[in-house]
Amino acid sequence: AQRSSTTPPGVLNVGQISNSLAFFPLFVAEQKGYFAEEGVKLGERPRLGTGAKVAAALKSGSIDLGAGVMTDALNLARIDDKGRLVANLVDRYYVDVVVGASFAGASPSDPLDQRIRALRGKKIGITGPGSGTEALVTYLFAKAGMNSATDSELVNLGSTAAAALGALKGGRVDALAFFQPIAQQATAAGIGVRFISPAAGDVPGLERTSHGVVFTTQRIIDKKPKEVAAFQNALGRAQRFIHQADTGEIIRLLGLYLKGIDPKALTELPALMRSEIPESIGFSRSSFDTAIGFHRVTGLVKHLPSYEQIVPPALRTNAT
Amino acid sequence: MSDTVTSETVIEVSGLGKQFVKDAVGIVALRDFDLTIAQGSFVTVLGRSGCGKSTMLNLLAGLTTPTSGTVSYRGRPVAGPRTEVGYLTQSDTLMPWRSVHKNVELPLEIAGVPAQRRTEHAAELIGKVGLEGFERHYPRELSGGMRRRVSLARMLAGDPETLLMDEPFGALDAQLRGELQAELLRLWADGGQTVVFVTHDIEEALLLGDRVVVLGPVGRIVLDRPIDLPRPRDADELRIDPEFVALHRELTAALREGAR
Amino acid sequence: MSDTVTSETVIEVSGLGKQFVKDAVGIVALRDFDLTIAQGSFVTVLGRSGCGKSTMLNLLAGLTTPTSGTVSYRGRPVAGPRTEVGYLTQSDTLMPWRSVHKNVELPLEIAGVPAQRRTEHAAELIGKVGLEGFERHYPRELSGGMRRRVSLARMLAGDPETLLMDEPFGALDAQLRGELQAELLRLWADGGQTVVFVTHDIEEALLLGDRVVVLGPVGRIVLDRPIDLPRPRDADELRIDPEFVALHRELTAALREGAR
Amino acid sequence: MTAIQTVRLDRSWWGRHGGTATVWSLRALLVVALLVVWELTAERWFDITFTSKPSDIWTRLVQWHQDGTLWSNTWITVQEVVYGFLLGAAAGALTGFVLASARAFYQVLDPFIMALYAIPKVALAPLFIVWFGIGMSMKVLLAAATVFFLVFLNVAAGVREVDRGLIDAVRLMGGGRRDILVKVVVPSSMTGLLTGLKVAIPYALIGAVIGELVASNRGLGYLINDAAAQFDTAGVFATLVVLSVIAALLNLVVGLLDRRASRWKPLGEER
Amino acid sequence: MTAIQTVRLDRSWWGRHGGTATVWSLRALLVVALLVVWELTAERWFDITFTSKPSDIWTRLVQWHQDGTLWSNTWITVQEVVYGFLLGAAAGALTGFVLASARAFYQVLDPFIMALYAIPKVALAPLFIVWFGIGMSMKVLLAAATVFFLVFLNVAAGVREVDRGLIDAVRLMGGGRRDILVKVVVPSSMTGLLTGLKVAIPYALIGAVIGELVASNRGLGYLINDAAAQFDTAGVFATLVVLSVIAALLNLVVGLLDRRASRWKPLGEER
Ligand SMILES: Nc1ncnc2c1ncn2[C@@H]1O[C@H](COP(=O)(O)OP(=O)(O)OP(=O)(O)O)[C@@H](O)[C@H]1O
Ligand SMILES: Nc1ncnc2c1ncn2[C@@H]1O[C@H](COP(=O)(O)OP(=O)(O)OP(=O)(O)O)[C@@H](O)[C@H]1O
Ligand SMILES: [Mg+2]
Ligand SMILES: [Mg+2]
Repeated sequence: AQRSSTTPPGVLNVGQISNSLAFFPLFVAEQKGYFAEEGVKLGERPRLGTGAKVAAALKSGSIDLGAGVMTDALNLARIDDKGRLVANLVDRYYVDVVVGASFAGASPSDPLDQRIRALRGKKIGITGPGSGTEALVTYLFAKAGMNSATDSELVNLGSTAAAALGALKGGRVDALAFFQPIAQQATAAGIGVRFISPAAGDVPGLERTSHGVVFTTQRIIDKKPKEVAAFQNALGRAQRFIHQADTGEIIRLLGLYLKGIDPKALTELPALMRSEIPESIGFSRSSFDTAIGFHRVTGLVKHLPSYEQIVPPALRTNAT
Repeated sequence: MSDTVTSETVIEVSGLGKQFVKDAVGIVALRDFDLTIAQGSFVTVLGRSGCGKSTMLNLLAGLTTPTSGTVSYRGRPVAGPRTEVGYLTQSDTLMPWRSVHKNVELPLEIAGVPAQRRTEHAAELIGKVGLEGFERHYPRELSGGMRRRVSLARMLAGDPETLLMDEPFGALDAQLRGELQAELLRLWADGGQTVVFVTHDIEEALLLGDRVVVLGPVGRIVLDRPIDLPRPRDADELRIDPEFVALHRELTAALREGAR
Repeated sequence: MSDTVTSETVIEVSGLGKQFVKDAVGIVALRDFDLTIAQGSFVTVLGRSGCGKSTMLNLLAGLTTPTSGTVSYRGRPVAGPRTEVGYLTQSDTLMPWRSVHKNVELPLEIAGVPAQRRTEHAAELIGKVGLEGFERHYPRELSGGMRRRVSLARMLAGDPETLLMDEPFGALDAQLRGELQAELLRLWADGGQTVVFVTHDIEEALLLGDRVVVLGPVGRIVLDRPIDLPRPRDADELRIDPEFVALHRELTAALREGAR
Repeated sequence: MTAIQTVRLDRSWWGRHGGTATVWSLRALLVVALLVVWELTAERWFDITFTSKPSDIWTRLVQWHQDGTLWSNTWITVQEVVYGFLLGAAAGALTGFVLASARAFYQVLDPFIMALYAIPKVALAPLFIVWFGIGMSMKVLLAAATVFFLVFLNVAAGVREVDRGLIDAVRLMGGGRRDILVKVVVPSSMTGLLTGLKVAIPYALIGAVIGELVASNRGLGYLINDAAAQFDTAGVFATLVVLSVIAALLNLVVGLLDRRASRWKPLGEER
Repeated sequence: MTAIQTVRLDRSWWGRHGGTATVWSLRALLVVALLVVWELTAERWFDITFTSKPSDIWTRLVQWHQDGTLWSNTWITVQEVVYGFLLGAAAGALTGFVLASARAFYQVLDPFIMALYAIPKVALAPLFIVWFGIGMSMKVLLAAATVFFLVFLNVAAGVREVDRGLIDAVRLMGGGRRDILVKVVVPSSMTGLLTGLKVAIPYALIGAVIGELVASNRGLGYLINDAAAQFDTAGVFATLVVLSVIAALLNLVVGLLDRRASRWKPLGEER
């Protein structure tokens, strides 16, 4: 049952995991009409929830491109040696650790090691097993010489913020490892505060890492080269736009993107976006290697591919 | 009928009417029906199929509410079924999931009789209706007549002082019917119960009743007369008794008239 | 009985036995039963309640399979119900969700009769059993006797050449019973049907049958004799006919013997 | 013979519709009471960030109504639900009638059916995507799959209860398997079918919504997910309100079917 | 009088258990056939990354058995399922018997019950977490909530069908509401109850698993989630196999109850 793309020429279906901040560039490109200008139409835009389902959709030909985290791309490459990266959306590890407002162990201003040790023996909410949120906890604990499996209790809360915040507020978990903007949402609702944020440079060695990516298979790239190129150009323009446009415009677009989010949570986001979203869609070898290293340490994916294998030549940038 | 309710009147019915609603018209099953039944009497009721006999018994038993008129039992209006009244309905209402024994025990269970006494009493009644050996059978494993007898035993288990019976012996063979008729009469003679007995068999009506009521359409009373044949009455002898033959003619004529 | 199956034999039963299984023992309902029924005969069957009459009819109709022995219809073994045989069962099997009219139409529907003819034929039969005006009633809106008559009409609608009837008139008043008996006899005289008629009423058995079979326990044949009272037979006249009285005595005695 | 005696009934509007009117006004009263209590106690008794309150929900509904979000998404879900329900119910009823009539066969298959039924469909989401894609058909099938089992099992139970006597009556009239099915089994197990339908309505909705949670960019499931992801509790509840209304409407339809099919039953007015 | 005539039946083992034995061997045969076909066609007809194959699933089960993963997680889910099922079924049956006997009251409440029933429980996961935490009780309640409605609605439908004549018979014996309930309504609507139980079994499982997907680090739901995240299709299917086995066992229990409760019914052996 290896079906190839079911979309007509000139159209790409892009499946994404969720409406998280990482996929803001896609939204911007759509809003600004960049896709149309570059000559590609976006068809279905399903939210699929997990990497496994993105992979399933890719394999069934329902979607042409998948937008998710690096882990999903690497997993796809593992089961299908034709897996390829298409664009780098976020070059930071955009998962934050948040603790309840009354968390006693340590304060966010303490040294990293102390903050990690304060999580020992606590219940930490994650989105699910094998996810990037679990991986971050594993990574942090390993950094402090602990083992997350034995030194903490990881609880799967699913990937909606409401459930996670509910658990934190109700005292069912002591901390959350969750996608951004969880920290901003928690602060706005008065539920918790940001505790550890790799994206903000809290974690040495994990400052820059390819994390939010668009990926597909070589088959699609071969079948729809023009459309994929146009898609990449449009995304590149969107990412440049995010860096160049004024803050008010970004806030307006974010407001449209994250309908229903607390306005208080919105104000901090433009700066965050600019620091996390790279100006181009390319993958630098260092970011990529950081990601590979991270996956190796956390054991998320067995059999990791090489840079040359999954980053197409056009996307190999040499910026450090 | 009687203007003053004497201490002897058990059931008094006046102006009773019953309509069923169907497709926005009212189907009259009983209209302006009056009847007074004295304590200890044995009233047999005859009438054409569909003339309202079962409807009347349902009302007497308090199972349905009349559209008009009142039923009173010992001077008090009947609002619902009463324990003193036993009613053997025309259709079978045995609990299909209970064995014969358990079915006969049911009224005793409800009355709170202890298990030991219940079992004994039920076994005795099952014997009386000729069903020993079938205690553990379920109703569907019995013949039509056997089911009818179980119903009879169940009604008797409640030990009612007034018995309403809707064609109790219609499905039984001549001999068994005779035996059960005799049993019923013995019970009645001993205990002073009041019996209202619907039947289609003119002979049976004459053999049992000391008063016979013939109903016409919608419960109009065509004939209401005492039967003073001497008791005990023997079916074979009666059949050639001139008084009996005359009564039989009279009732047949009344029934025929009621048909008009 | 007859050694050769003549062209006149409709139903031939030999060595018929039926056991029901209950709690790992077999309940014998019928044992070693033999019977031959000739084309065009009117056989009435009498027997005690529970002696196996309905079981026998079920077997004749092909509704249940015998434990032993065979039933054959016109020389061919009966494996299931046949269209030529109409069976009025003892218990009510009207479809509760169909009106009287629709119920009577059912056999015609199944036979594929066109709607127009169906309606006419059903209306005619409903009239014959005295239920005009009740066409649109559902079975639960009828009295017991009325339901019975609908069943009868339904059976007749199938226009069977052999009729098995299990106490068809037991729930009807004397007059109506007389009318329907007359109707049945007319049908039989005109159409040459074969009738097996179970009843509890000795008088009815004598009034209708040209042969009467009395069954004892587990279907043992206690008496099997032709009735050669002249037809048409009138109930009132018969009752004082000495031959009738003698027959009545004989049957009563047979029934009593069957009880032992 | 017994001539039928009837009287014209001169019942007032109240006499004919009084019962229905009372029931509906009591229901309305109950809705209002619930809403008022919820609104008043929302801040005191509950944690409003997780339970929201009626006025907020109403605001969100109005807002969605104005920007069209509400109707476009509802329309999609309604389509999925209706198709899924019809497909699942038809397949379930058919299979139920046929399988339950072939008793021995059903007995052999029963554990397999139950095993299939017991599999959480969410766990099969990737398979559903591979086989049926991410379009509407996937959601319709997911809804239909859930409805199927509920209707099937209820119908099968109903068929088992059919009165043997009625079947025999049709056999005596020379009716074959088809006649027995059409004239006896189907009408007689109507209660089973209707219970199955009633029980299945919510699962048609839940199936479609789960399908939308699995893969969608439209529909009420998507709205719920989106609102939950933004921590927009009022949005989640607004969607739930819409879902409940759809369920209530479908329930009304099944109720009408029930009333039609039960015309022959006693009203049980007296107790 | 009519003396009962009986004969001893000398039935062989086959005569008594032949039917059951045949059914079970046919079932076993079917399982084997299915597995063989699946195994042989897995690579050719299906995409093995999404459908796995029996030998892989078996390997995974053996592996999980050896490292203890299987039993510890299964035990947790079984507990949740059993508690949830018992709780939901008891509450549903009780409410069904009581509410359906109070007809008018039920009629007023019906749309509210249906509205509650129609809400996808997943959407309420945050509320469940806030109210009941992430422990076992939350999953038990989630399972119970689903079971409740299915049992309730089936029982209510069963109660509606109770023969008026039987109720009247008890009233004539002087029985009150309680007697009617215990002696008539409960035994008579047993089919409804049993259908409800049967239909609800899988939902007890699904409820517990959904609960584990939402908030857990143990149980079969967690295993599914874990396996799915690692693209371990064999693991997902291995868990589904375990779930199906639990469902089949519960189904067997309900089947035994059914057989006990239906002893009085005709066997319908002949057709
Ligand atoms: N539920 C009902 N709805 C409509 N009509 C009814 C209902 N019950 C009874 N009837 C009508 O009431 C009339 C009297 O019925 P009832 O059962 O009292 O007759 P009956 O005298 O007992 O007849 P039978 O001797 O045949 O039992 C009949 O015409 C019948 O059609
Ligand atoms: N399903 C069954 N299971 C067990 N025993 C049965 C079953 N059906 C009938 N019997 C038994 O078979 C015997 C004969 O029953 P049948 O119905 O033939 O009697 P009948 O002669 O028709 O009596 P009646 O005149 O009372 O209708 C009875 O003893 C009955 O208990
Ligand atoms: Mg009557
Ligand atoms: Mg019989």
